Amino acid sequence: MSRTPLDTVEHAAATPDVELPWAELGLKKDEYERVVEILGRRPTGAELAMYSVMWSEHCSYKSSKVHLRQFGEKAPRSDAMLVGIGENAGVVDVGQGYAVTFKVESHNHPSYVEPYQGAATGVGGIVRDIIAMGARPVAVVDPLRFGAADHPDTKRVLPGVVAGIGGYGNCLGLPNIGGEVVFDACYQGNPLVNAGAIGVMRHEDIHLAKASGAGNKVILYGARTGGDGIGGASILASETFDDAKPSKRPAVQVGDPFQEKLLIECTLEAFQEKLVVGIQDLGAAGLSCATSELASNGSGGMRVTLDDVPLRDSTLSPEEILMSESQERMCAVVEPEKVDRFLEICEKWDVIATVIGEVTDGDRLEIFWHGGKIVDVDPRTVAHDGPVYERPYARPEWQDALQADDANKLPRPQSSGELKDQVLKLVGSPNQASKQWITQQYDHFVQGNTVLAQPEDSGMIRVDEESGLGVAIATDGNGRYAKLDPYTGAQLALAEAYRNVATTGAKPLAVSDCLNFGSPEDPAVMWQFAEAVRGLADGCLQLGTPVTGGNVSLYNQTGEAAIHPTPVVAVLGVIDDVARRTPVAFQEDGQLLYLLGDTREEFGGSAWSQVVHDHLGGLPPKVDLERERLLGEILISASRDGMIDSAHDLSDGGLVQAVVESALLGGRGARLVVPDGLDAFTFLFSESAGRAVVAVPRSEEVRFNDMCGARGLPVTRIGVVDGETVEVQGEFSLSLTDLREAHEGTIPGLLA
Amino acid sequence: MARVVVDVMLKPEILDPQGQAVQRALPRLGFEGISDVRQGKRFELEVDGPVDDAALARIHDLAESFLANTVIEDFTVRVESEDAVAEAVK
Amino acid sequence: MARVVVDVMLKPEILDPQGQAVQRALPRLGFEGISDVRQGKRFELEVDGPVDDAALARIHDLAESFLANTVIEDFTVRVESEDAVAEAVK
Amino acid sequence: MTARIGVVTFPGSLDDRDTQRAIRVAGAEPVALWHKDKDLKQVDAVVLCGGFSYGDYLRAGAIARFSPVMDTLIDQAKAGLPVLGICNGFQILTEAHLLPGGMLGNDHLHFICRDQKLRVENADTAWTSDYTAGQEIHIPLKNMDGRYVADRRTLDELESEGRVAFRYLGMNPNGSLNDIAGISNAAGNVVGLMPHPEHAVEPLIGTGRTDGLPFFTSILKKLVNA
Ligand SMILES: Nc1ncnc2c1ncn2[C@@H]1O[C@H](COP(=O)(O)OP(=O)(O)O)[C@@H](O)[C@H]1O
Ligand SMILES: [Mg+2]
Repeated sequence: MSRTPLDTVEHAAATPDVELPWAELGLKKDEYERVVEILGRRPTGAELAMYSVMWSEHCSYKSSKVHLRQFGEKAPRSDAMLVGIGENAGVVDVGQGYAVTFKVESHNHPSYVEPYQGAATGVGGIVRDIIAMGARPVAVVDPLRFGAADHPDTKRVLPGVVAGIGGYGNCLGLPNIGGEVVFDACYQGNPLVNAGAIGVMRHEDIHLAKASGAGNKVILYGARTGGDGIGGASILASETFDDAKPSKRPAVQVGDPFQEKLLIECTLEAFQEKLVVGIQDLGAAGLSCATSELASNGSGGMRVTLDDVPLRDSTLSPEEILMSESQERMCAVVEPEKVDRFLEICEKWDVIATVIGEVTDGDRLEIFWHGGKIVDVDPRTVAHDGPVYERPYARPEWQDALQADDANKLPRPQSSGELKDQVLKLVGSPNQASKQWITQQYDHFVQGNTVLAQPEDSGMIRVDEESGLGVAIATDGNGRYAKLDPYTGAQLALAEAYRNVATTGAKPLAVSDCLNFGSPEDPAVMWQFAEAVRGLADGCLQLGTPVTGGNVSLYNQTGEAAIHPTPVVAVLGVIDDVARRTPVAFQEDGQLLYLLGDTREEFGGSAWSQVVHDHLGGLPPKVDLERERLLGEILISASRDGMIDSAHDLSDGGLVQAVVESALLGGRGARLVVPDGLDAFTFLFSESAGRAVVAVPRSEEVRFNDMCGARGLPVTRIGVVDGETVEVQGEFSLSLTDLREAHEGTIPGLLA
Repeated sequence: MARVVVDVMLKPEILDPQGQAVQRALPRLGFEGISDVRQGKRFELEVDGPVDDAALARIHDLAESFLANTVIEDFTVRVESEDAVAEAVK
Repeated sequence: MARVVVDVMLKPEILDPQGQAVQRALPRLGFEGISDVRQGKRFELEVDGPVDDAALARIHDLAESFLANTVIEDFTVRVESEDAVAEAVK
Repeated sequence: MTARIGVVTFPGSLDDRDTQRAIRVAGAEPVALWHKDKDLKQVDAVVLCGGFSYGDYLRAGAIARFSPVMDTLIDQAKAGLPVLGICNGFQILTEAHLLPGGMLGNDHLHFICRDQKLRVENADTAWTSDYTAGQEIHIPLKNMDGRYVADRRTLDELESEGRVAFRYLGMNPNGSLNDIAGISNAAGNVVGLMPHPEHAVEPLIGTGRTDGLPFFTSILKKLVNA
């Protein structure tokens, strides 16, 4: 879009009839007209670039905003919330003066185009969000979804994504402590690569993205700005893939984790010396986003000289510089007398830093290029006043038929032999199999504070070496459940993540989410989205865990076919002393196994129905959040008071899956007895929510039972830790060797 | 038997952190006068049978679909002359 | 400005799993008739000023002391001809 | 009296804080060293820690090897200063030719993170005297470029002189020749290994074992008794 003469504000005012490529930049006609109305003239090319990226679905949340408001409106009262939705990431008080920030984001489309770099830059982006809050990043998690495990393209996408997440996170020195790997044909052309990060800081170190104080300098630091990923986020995130239009696929960004590691260290050093007034990372929409958000959140205006931006490619136009999504850059607002020290720290870490502008006492964002003013806008109109859509939504007409196709009526195993075969098949199925081949490509140990990592129910990090204070995180989502009922599916995702945190002994505090859906222009998808948000907001209110932030990824769709609605929920918890954490592995022969919660015949969306019948239909398991809360309290008390030595939550795959995992991890088997009132099949495979299995030392049996009884939680003794087999009395016995082969052989067999 | 070489380099507009790291180290090693460094991959394929146009076309396909990701990388295919092979071995 | 290319390959006696992985994938991709694949690195250095013998000697030193680890790798240095540069750009 | 043990931070070092903690846990005093300073602050020993110095671009350890701090370190190591290279530190030591051979990408081409079983082959070095020869230990391993290679002659020399300090047991996680996990120089003051002893010094954390602590107590005893 280089033009002569330079398209300055003045020039734009004088040439109202010049046609701008607003449609190519993804704006709708009425949106363009809004811009003209706001400015009172046509925008300059640079202004158009800014509005178009900032008003994209990805940056403006225009389709989702009206629904997301519920997270604020229904937010439970929580003393833990220090910073809520709207900032780079939410911040939660975890006690002892510590605050924790965490968030999950998607990098789905880029990871399909270039799996390694797409996933790597996804990690890079979320980590910068965490640094921008003032925190030291301490861990990452990676909820992933791929197409069918045996599809040839999965063999291209998955290894690349995993190598990219590892390549970036490992190089940053961030332990990877959790995530998910799910295979389903619905994700074939739309893999989901979500990445989450956690950071820790002292309360007084919280930083916000705002530019205040006239005269303060705006410093851009980190990588030079190049032409990569121009329009990347906006176009990639707002268009469905269409093979007929490959030209629509813009360049993918390449990440430099080494540069980001330097960025972390020099930013933290600057924080430590209290040099920073406001700070913003450069992610989607690059400088357009950083400058407009900093300026609109601050008290004054901002003036930026684009000529001062260090470039990697000297031929870039000002519009391209504003839109560039070059990775590993940050923007800081620094008082004039502290600028020298800030630049010194950057130099110490070999990070390029340049003053590109300053905060003004006006209220405009003004950007200059070669002496001409090419942007003159009210920054709020760019950053916050984007379009808001009330997209039509409607429950799809196929929903009734889907729910009527009851999984509880599927043929069940007729003999003990068949039951046993199905157990082996289940634990060896790609979704239930061990993900070790993947997770061992991630560093779990770096930073020396990892208390729990894969394959524990939640990852746990020690925050304070003296007191043992720690935080835990789990991410969960089940697209099959959500497809059957998006409201319940979202609550089940929340319930599972909550349960996973509590199972390890940590108290759930707050929620982040990543909402992955198809096209919002499809009313059926929009209904799924609306229902899922409503479910999650209601659920968070009931559990007392506020949503602190999150991310929406729409257009995950190939042609007419949308992915399963896939709300991924991350729950953050706190534990006073990590020495009290509860692991999954069986610890000692002879310990008693108890099943907590109620087991019903619930097979809709279950792993069993998928693995044995390739079926998806009926209703997902019922949700009882009061029960989840009670279960959580019991698990936390039992851990604190040393009543249990291991615990594992029950989720997809049911009881047998959980017991097999605990057995294989501990290298000890179990003898199980089917409780009265249940048949073996339901006992083993049902996916009723609100349940966990715990191993209780004999000395604690009475105390533990009394506690459950007193609080009214159903508890059933189901067996004992023992031997080299998993045996279901009167039914079958499977050796740990055979189970291990089935459980651990599948993924390497498919991918190695 | 002939050797075909496929060179794969990041597209010029794409960040090359590896090349940059090398370049930034040069002054420390006492090297001046190198204004840019880019690092890529070199594949040496030993081809059975004649390297005719058909064979080269197939290797071109291979490079395009597998050895390079053309979203971010360019590649070139060339037959390595006997001389070059001899020199490289030296 | 001239371009000097340094190719770095693992010594022949050292296992090259990357090359092997490529080779093993070939039949799956429908490729026959490639008996060996080795993967190495290619450095493109843009040299300011003339690339005379002295300059090449210095780049040779650079390759030997830095770009390659001669305990495990061999290297070659060559000036890329104008043609080759043109071709690569194409 | 205690010993002062330096830990060098290069750009991209990751385990510097952990290594300092391990030194502290063992009872010695950690001293932070910076790659741009030639000054070793008169420490009694140095650990080159894990990480991706300079992003491990070019080759693991290749760029860090040319840091100012390494100029001094190479001289002093040759003069007898005890130096331990862990993972990236080991890679730097081979690039600096303080230890023979070289490090290449894992033969399976993936990063690998696991609790690795090792056998202590040489308990006579500055960093291994608190182990007994033949002892089997578990220490976390995490790397991309862990494959130790050297020519036949070098390998024979290492083996015959007892300079293979640690060997992988159970499984060779990267294709290292002779299952080598760590080696020492002829004098025994310079030791390098791929696994991370600093991640195995506290119960509860990491794998929950403390099999790595003897590295740090070995050197402490040696220095204090010297
Ligand atoms: N992509 C991944 N990255 C990191 N950890 C993972 C990943 N996928 C699965 N895990 C870990 O493997 C374990 C088992 O995963 P999953 O079966 O999904 O757990 P759950 O059913 O308890 O939620 C968990 O510890 C989980 O965090
Ligand atoms: Mg779980």
